[in-house]
Amino acid sequence: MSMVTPLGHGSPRDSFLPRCAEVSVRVERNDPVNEEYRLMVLRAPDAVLNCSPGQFFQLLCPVAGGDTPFLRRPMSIYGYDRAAGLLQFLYKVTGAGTRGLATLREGDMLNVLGPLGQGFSMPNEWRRLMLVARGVGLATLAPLAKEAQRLGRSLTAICSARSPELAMSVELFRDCGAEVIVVTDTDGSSAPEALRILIEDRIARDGVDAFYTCGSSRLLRLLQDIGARHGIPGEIAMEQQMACGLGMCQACVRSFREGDTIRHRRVCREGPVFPIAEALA
Amino acid sequence: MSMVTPLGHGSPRDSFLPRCAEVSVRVERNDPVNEEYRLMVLRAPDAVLNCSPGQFFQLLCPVAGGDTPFLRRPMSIYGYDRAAGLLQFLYKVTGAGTRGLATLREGDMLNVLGPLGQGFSMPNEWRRLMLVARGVGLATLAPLAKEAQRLGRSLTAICSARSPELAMSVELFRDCGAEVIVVTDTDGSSAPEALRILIEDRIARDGVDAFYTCGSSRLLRLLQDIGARHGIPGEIAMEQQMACGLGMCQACVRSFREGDTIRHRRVCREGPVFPIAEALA
Amino acid sequence: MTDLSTRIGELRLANPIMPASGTFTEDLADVFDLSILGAHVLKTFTAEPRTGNPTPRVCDLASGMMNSIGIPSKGLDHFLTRALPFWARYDVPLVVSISANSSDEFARLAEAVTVPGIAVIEANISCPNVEADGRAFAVHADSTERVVRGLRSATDLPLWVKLSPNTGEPVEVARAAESAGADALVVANTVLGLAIDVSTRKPRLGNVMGGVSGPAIKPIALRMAYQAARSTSIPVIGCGGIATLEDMLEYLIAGCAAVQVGTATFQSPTTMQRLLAELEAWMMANGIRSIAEIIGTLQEAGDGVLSVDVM
Amino acid sequence: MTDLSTRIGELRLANPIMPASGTFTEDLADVFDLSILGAHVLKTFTAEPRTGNPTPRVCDLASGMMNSIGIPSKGLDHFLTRALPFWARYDVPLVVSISANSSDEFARLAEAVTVPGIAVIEANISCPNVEADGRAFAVHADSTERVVRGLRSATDLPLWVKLSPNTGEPVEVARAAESAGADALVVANTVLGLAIDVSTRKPRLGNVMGGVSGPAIKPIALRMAYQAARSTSIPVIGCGGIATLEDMLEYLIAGCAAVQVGTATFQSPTTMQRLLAELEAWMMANGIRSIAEIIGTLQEAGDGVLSVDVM
Ligand SMILES: Cc1cc2nc3c(=O)[nH]c(=O)nc-3n(C[C@H](O)[C@H](O)[C@H](O)COP(=O)(O)OP(=O)(O)OC[C@H]3O[C@@H](n4cnc5c(N)ncnc54)[C@H](O)[C@@H]3O)c2cc1C
Ligand SMILES: Cc1cc2nc3c(=O)[nH]c(=O)nc-3n(C[C@H](O)[C@H](O)[C@H](O)COP(=O)(O)OP(=O)(O)OC[C@H]3O[C@@H](n4cnc5c(N)ncnc54)[C@H](O)[C@@H]3O)c2cc1C
Ligand SMILES: Cc1cc2nc3c(=O)[nH]c(=O)nc-3n(C[C@H](O)[C@H](O)[C@H](O)COP(=O)(O)O)c2cc1C
Ligand SMILES: Cc1cc2nc3c(=O)[nH]c(=O)nc-3n(C[C@H](O)[C@H](O)[C@H](O)COP(=O)(O)O)c2cc1C
Ligand code: FES
Ligand code: FES
Repeated sequence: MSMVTPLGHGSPRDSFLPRCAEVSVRVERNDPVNEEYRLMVLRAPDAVLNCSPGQFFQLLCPVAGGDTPFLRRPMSIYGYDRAAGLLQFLYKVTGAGTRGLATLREGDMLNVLGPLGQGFSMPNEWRRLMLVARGVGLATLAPLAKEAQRLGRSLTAICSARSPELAMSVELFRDCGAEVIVVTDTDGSSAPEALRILIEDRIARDGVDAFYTCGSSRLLRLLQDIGARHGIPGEIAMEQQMACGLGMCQACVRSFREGDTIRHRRVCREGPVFPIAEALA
Repeated sequence: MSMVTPLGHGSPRDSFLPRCAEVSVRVERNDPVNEEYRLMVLRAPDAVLNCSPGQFFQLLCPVAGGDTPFLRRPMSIYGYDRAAGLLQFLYKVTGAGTRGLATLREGDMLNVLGPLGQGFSMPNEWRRLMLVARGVGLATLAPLAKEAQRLGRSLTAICSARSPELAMSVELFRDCGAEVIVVTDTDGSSAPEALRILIEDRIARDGVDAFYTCGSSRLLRLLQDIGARHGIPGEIAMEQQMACGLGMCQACVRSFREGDTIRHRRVCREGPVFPIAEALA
Repeated sequence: MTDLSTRIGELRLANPIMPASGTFTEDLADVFDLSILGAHVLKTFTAEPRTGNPTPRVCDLASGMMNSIGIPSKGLDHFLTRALPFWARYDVPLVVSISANSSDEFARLAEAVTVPGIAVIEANISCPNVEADGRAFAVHADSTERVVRGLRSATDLPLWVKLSPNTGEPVEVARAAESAGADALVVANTVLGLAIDVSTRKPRLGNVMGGVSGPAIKPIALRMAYQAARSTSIPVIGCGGIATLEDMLEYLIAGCAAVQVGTATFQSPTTMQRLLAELEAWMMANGIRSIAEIIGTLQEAGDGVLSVDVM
Repeated sequence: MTDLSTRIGELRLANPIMPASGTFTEDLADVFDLSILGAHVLKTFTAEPRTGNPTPRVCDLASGMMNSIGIPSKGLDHFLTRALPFWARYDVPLVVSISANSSDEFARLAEAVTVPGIAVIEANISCPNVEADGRAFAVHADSTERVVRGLRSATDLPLWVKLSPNTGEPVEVARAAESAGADALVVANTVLGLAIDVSTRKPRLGNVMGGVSGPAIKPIALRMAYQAARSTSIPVIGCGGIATLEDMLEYLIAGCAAVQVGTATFQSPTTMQRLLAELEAWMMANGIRSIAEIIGTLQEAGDGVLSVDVM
């Protein structure tokens, strides 16, 4: 049931060292970045900072104001800095858990478990990278842009949003040396057909070695199709309801194409990053 | 099943006007008064300030730090001031509920339900009053001392405590013009036999028309005995586990002597104040 | 116009909100006007006087409470001469809850309370405290069938049968009550539990075991109400852990025609008053004109993500 | 010297703390050293591969969670050739949990797993998701008796039988399992529940109903563990809502010889490690030298305040 891709996915058991930890960490900042999203900065110990882009944490959201979140909530790592001892999450306030998170103030403590899951891979032959994402997906891909810069890869980031002012992480991508293209619903440039033209154009002009994306089935289907046509591989970070986040409960399974068969894989363990070609939308 | 005493007890249903309310009130103060007790001052609306001494409130204690108190907690009214719009409780931190109360700070809100139950009576012929209590019982009797002063009765307050510095509300009783006698475990003066001598001595010297006490079965038995000997009536405020506090659930029943039979009465509704002679220790 | 009324068989209630037996007395009139309720459901009583269980009778749980009140009862005479006249002042259907130790006693008591002023008899065949180890009529289909048949022949008042979650055959029990002549089912009573004070090593309740109620049991009682609604064609009145508008809507969507509110009233005595206002506001905000547009509207499950026919 | 060991029949465990089936895999080794546990209890598996239930498979509750994972299983062969060798590296008794749709299948599977490396067979006769409407062998005494008898004749390994709280006859079921040859009882599995998303009017779980676990069910499972311990003479292993030292002590005091921890591990994967340290510290602080001084030491109920023989 394991699958082999350049880095990480479904690695045999013995490659898993005890490498995640449950720790209570101090909130340094927890501020709105726009109407819907907040950025949380935590002072974290080294034990949980051996992260790679695409991994996530399980946050034990506080009980607050009538909300009683019970299970932990999964959140992609938005940023990590081992030297500075900092860990960042960018999140959207949607329900009981994230409402609880939003009540935290500087100095409060938050219990986090991580880092979890398999992150993105970036094999040597992937030199020209293209990232296409929307909404919270841009949070998940942010540390990937830093990694691309560190490894000297070229990166084009297509950031999709309802309107230009809601496009997130644009500055962060630019700071990582990426070329940023903002597409929006307002001017129709985020529509699949418009995106297809944009991407095909880039492939023709500069070449693309690999795609990275997140969540949305619409984007997944588009990239699967373009990838198949041009033989371009890629990876997607997926979401699913979770209980344990560690691989024990099998709550988070999704279906994947594996040759001729379809198999279930755990988003928390084999993922959350999977080959675009194998994911089922 | 109803019983008739000068004021209040077991009054027929029609004398109950809609008179208690559930309100969210602002915490003005919530400070330790000694190692074990805290004084909470609340800014309360007129709707809940038509109180009488001996009545209580049901407090919806906040969920805090892993404690999840579910049922409300009963607390005697320590003080009320309709003109100033203030309500006070004096409480001992013992378990989940009171630990939650202790976390409240100025400006926080607390949901309270009250005033509840039947308070103390003070018929005209009760001129020379004697109050005997210990620990938190002194909190319950505090507003009674004010009432005695208002009605021009003479009051002797015997305050029992482990040691002199733990005797509570002594100043408050003095301010109400009461003669205060502190008896303690340290010097043996709080022992039943010592108390008996003290009380008998007062009866002989100045006369006592009525006793008031709280909680402790040891004090109850002593006062029942002295009261029977000398024909002195009196009242006791009792405690019992509660759920509703309004008379609906029958959680809070205790047994009472009623002529030749023994009957159950609800501490929250027929009480918490009962005739000393009828209470079963 | 928002119509909050709901029908339970022949009976039309002004709204679907009523108290649960044992959590409601005239004392609540101290807090709000009881005439706003859909029905008045009284504490279970027995023909003969009873004292109930030793104290402590209640304890706190993480998300609810447990009680072993038992059924202290002042008996039939007291009920007819003292309690009944009080409730006559309200123009709200009066539901009396009765209990007994045998089918015959049950039937005799039902007959005795078939008197003017009573709109419905609710048979509490499920109280887990009374019988040994929490067993009750409502545990098995056959004992349910027998007791309900006896009740049915003893009264022509509408007969609501209150079921217990402490059964392994909830569907069979619901069907047995229906076929024996129940006009509606009340689902459910408390779940049998135990809590221990580890410092004293004593049970937290005087009666050792007791009935769990409140939010902790909501998913359990809701499941059972759904099973009953789906497997019978008589109205189901949902009960168990209802404290919020969402809780109430879950029961209605699952198929209940009305709800009973118990423990929540202890935490907040104004709960039913608030729920009524919130229900009306929610219906108006969502353009829903009648309760019938909510009852039994559960949609198909699934998020369509997982194909389960593969490995 | 504090002795944390406990005996389950012939088997001595180093301590009374073990995971609950379905909430534990080798993945937990990422967090702490699994060799500290009293036993390793694996996820239930079936002889044939199965996929489990549609998503969503879990949801949050006020004080716990609900799951309808089902029993996705890679089958017997995968278990024997892939899973078993992994666990051999630990010197901790291995408990395999099995399930099947009939008594015969159950017995055949028990026979097939009677192999070196396996210390105990835990028969999950109680999983509420698999059978229609949550019914399972463990609902009735007769079906329990039949399936356990078959299992008993198929294996000479110690046989633990895991019971369900979704029964109206917990005592009869426990006795039936004992008389049919169970060496110990695991009490209990999840409680069948339902939760609805009122905005979409859909069930929160893909399988509609699911099993409630966590603190919400603790009083229910504890009650049942107490009933089982008191009515049989085989060891009972308590399970349901254990998250704190006090929770664990309640089960031991009620008569359990060991405990299983499930849902709490999801909230905090270090729970079992912490409980072990806390238990030892508590025993030392209270001068308790062995677990036997805790097991089954429930005291008489009552606060002596209320005389119940009067009105
Ligand atoms: C691997 C992974 C990474 C994620 N990264 C981010 C991120 O960086 N920023 C961000 O804002 N969100 C992210 N999400 C989504 C985030 O987990 C949910 O928004 C959050 O759990 C919602 O919880 P809630 O209680 O506020 O909302 P509710 O809707 O009340 O949640 C109810 C339940 O559904 C679950 N749930 C709801 N939405 C999702 C979802 N999209 N995926 C999985 N479970 C969900 C919750 O965990 C909870 O158990 C990620 C999800 C996954 C699986
Ligand atoms: C009418 C009345 C008036 C009271 N007035 C005061 C007061 O003025 N100041 C004060 O400090 N205490 C007073 N008490 C006692 C107070 O209610 C308890 O100390 C408090 O409920 C303890 O709650 P907890 O969660 O902190 O403790 P826990 O011990 O954890 O409580 C567990 C449960 O037991 C109940 N309980 C515990 N002790 C008592 C008790 N003595 N009486 C009734 N129920 C109890 C709690 O309400 C709760 O449901 C009064 C009690 C009654 C009945
Ligand atoms: C203190 C108390 C007393 C109860 N007494 C009765 C009773 O006499 N008869 C009855 O049918 N149910 C009784 N019940 C059960 C409730 O009517 C209701 O079925 C149960 O509490 C679940 O609803 P809830 O979670 O809203 O409380 C009682 C419940 C409580 C908490
Ligand atoms: C996600 C999940 C999966 C479970 N799978 C199984 C299982 O496969 N076999 C089984 O016997 N019990 C299973 N259970 C039940 C647990 O073993 C345990 O009996 C129950 O959850 C109560 O304990 P808890 O409250 O500590 O979780 C499962 C529980 C959960 C939450
Ligand atoms: S969340 Fe438990 S296996 Fe993935
Ligand atoms: S606490 Fe409910 S009747 Fe007294």
